Amino acid sequence: MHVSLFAGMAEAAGRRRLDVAWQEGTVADLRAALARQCPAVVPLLGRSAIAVDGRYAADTAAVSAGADVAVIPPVSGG
Amino acid sequence: MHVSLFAGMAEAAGRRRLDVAWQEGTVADLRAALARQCPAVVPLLGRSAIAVDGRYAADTAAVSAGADVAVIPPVSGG
Amino acid sequence: MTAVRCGLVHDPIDTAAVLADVGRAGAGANVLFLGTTRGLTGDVVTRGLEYEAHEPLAEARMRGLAEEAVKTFGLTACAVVHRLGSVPVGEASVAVATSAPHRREAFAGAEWLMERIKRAVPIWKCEEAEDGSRTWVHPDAEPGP
Amino acid sequence: MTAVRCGLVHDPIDTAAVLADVGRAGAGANVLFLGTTRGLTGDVVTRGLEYEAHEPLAEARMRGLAEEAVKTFGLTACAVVHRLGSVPVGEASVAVATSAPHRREAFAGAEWLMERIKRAVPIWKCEEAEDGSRTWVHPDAEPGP
Repeated sequence: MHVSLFAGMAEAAGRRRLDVAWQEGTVADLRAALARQCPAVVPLLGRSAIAVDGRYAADTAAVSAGADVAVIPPVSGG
Repeated sequence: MHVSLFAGMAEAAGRRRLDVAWQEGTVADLRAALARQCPAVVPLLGRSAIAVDGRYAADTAAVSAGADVAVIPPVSGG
Repeated sequence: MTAVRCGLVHDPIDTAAVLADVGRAGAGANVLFLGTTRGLTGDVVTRGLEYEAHEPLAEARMRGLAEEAVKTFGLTACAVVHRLGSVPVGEASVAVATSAPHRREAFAGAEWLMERIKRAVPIWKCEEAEDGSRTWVHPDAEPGP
Repeated sequence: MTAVRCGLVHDPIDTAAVLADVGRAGAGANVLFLGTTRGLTGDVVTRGLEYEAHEPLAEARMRGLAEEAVKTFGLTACAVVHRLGSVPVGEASVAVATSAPHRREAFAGAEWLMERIKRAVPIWKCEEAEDGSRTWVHPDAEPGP
């Protein structure tokens, strides 16, 4: 599964996309998988929301293998 | 002395300027003189300020014969 | 550059110029307010508005209010332009622009200025109704000095 | 005409068009807010800003907020444009325009929208300092859904 990264998350990971081996699980499981795969993102990941298929998702929400997932760190537009 | 009228005051008087015979007196005296000379302005005059030489003047202020006087009815700009 | 620009005009207001007037490198927030002639107020049709002013007094009051707004709200810059004569529906009779380092001050300054301009600057509006009748507007509140 | 126009752009914002977008015969009050890149914050020099977004989510959030503003403040119309990519000093990164029959609603709606856009739309700013160093800005507050 592809996970899109932005701004300081992309900078921390050194890339704009992480490819995560994924069958199924919750958003919380996905956070754990991202942290294992790329420890550099951990500090900011803890302060980030997760968007699944274009909507913010709670940690208890299910994430299917084909989902479109993005990590949304604290915003600073305007 | 010339007294400038604007907006609804000018409309009530049918002119944009009243010429008032004037030697000296206060703003209150001037209001009385305007009311005598042009009774049609009385209702709005009571709700108007008087500007003398480009500044709002209290009813007790003196008005010299050469002063530049204007009647300032309630405003509605913007 | 001076912090305050004020003026009365007899032609359409160049609103982009009013906004550009307040642009500064240190000001990240810029607010432009335009008061435009409403063609409809509820169901009532207005054909147009006409404005007149005691011009020297109005300019002095506008400048005084703009300077007070700069001081009170910590504005970086501020500009006020009022149009006189006939103002067709949809066109601006007044433009107020403010700039400040942050948005709260820019918004608060612009809103305060509009409030004061409507109450304390010797400018008068004449409404032309659908049937062609014309009425000068003199609200009940006293014109405070 | 629809009451709401939202968009992300990668070039300079046409601020006059954003303002024109909200002009309506029934709206006597028009407010335009521009957030511009500050070259100076106190004594600190900024060379420029760069913005990026989760574009589909950002557009959806901007539209949702604009529709909420129209409903909450009784706006006649509302437009929001955010620029992405590099935004040089003095240029606008964001433009919000509102119109309403009267000014209070237009001001309140624009201010509320800017507040919400800064907190709830997935757009991020990178500051380039005088020495060329670049820093993505991620405030401590959580990004609320």
